[in-house]
Amino acid sequence: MYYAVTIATLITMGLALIRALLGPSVYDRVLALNMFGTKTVLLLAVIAFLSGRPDFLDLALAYALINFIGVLAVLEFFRSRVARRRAQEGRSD
Amino acid sequence: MTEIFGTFLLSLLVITAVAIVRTKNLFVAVMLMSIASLLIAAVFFLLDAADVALTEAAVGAGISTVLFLGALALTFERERPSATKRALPVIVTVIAALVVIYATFDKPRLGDPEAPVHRHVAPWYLEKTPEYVDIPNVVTAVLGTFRGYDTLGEVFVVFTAGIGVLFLLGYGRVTRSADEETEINVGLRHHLIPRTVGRLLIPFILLFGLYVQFHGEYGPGGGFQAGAIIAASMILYALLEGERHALDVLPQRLLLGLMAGGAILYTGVGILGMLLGGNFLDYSVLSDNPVAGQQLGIILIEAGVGITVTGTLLAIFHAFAARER
Amino acid sequence: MDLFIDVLSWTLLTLGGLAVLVGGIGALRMPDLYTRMHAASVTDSLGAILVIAGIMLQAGLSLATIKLAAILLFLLLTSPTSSNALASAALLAGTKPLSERSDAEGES
Amino acid sequence: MAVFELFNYWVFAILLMIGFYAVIAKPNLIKKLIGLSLFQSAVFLLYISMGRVEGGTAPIFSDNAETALFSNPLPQVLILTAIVVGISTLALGLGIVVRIREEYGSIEENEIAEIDRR
Repeated sequence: MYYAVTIATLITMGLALIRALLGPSVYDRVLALNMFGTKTVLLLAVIAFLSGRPDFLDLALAYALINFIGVLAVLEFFRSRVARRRAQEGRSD
Repeated sequence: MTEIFGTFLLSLLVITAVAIVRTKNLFVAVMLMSIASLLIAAVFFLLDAADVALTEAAVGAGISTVLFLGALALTFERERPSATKRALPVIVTVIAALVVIYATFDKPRLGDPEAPVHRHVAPWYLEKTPEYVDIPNVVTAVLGTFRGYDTLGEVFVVFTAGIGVLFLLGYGRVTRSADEETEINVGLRHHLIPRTVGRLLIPFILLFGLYVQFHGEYGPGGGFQAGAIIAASMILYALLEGERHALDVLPQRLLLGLMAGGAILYTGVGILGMLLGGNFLDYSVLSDNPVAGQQLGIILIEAGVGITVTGTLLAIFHAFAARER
Repeated sequence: MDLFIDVLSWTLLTLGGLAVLVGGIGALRMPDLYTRMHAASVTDSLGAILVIAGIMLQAGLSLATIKLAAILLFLLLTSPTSSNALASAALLAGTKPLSERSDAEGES
Repeated sequence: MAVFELFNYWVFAILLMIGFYAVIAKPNLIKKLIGLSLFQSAVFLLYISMGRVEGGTAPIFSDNAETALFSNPLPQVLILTAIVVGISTLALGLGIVVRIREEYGSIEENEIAEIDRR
């Protein structure tokens, strides 16, 4: 049964990757990245049990925490880009 | 069955890599790099390398994305279309790829227990770790004591790279530009939901980093991973509250101290061994019981590694973030 | 009793796998960013809850269960937050939801 | 199962060459660094694949692990340190690119060469 979940997760990772490749906007790609990250957490958790070493759940925990930073960094990148553009327009006025 | 999973993940990895090279938008390339890092970490996990997967998790998903985005903010987001000829590079790469693939046919098959790699020192490490060091994680044992001199070299490489970035991007001007708060460097302070959740998570990430640091002898973990995770938590703080507040918590001067301090701690443990009558980086003499001495030595040098990695990664992050375009 | 827990956890795992898959297909097939986000959140929250609850029943009372609970908690905190942040960033940048667009300019 | 016996090594070769292509063929300096990262990942993959032992498990002793067979710890140690060293050197490379952008106003190799020629 772990196999069924693993296969479903892997297929979903493939679908998310297709979404990341297709785009069309950058936001779609960030969405796909976020989805991909959650799927990796699930995959690692399931595989830790599948291989009989549940003490390796630390890895899934690390991803659950670290992924968030990547997405927030992207958001901050967008925000500061808008702010910088606004500051430049203000200077030229 | 796990082989099939690995094959599928590796195929996705190849597709991602092709897309990374083909896209003209560098921002998209960075997003796809992040996906590639997730994929390769899952593959490492399937290949029984839990420690490596944890390192890739700590570094690839968070810090590498943050650094690339920092560099993109200071340069350009799009590649210029170029008129240069593509034929020659393609021919060279295809020929080289075929040569490398041809060479792989001489390799022992994947997972062969009789392969030459497994017959040299590895069985010795696995056999002697319980006797000499008596900690469950053989990777940490090899990293800390059997190959401790090598690890010392790596720590100094990390330290040197950090110094190099500070030389290139400036250490002095950081404080000046961060002094005044502009609309650009306030971070996500006006985004209520990410800020609240992020502030809630920071202590947990820090705690998890410390757990990885001090649980590295018993499970996957150690100084390198913990340093990256702790640095990631402080980077999250900087993203949420802006540069200036993060520098108030950990000023640049302190980060420089951490960078040097960890490396000095590592070397100091080595020299202490010499003073107590052993060789350089021989921890057995640190305590009356040689095994306890080894364990104490590993804890100390892992702490040194963690401190240097945290300091270096944070100093690099601030060097990029504080530079004005 | 063991059989009951086994059956329950297998059911949860199957449903979780199904939710993950459905969300994945939705994220690929939906017409615009916001509807895709809606589909993706099915995998992120419902799928994660079902799968991790299923594994938790298998693990029984151990350190692993506590770690799984922590993973679930962090996933449920972070993934809606990132979705919210992403949606607000997209909206600020001028991506309009499908329902607010006129039919003439609506893309396929 | 003949496909799986060498598949990892083929992926290593392909990934290595994709990274190499980005380094030699793309004029954009950040793209070159991205290619270098891919190249690096390919090498990591090679080492970890070589360290695998069939039916083994990660080299961490535990009560849960039934098998006495463990994968090779040595490649894992080398790659673990190499990942962190890799990110530091990547940062150094990005720092140089940022400085080039400030001096030349461009990060395209051919444009920089042209400015130098003037």
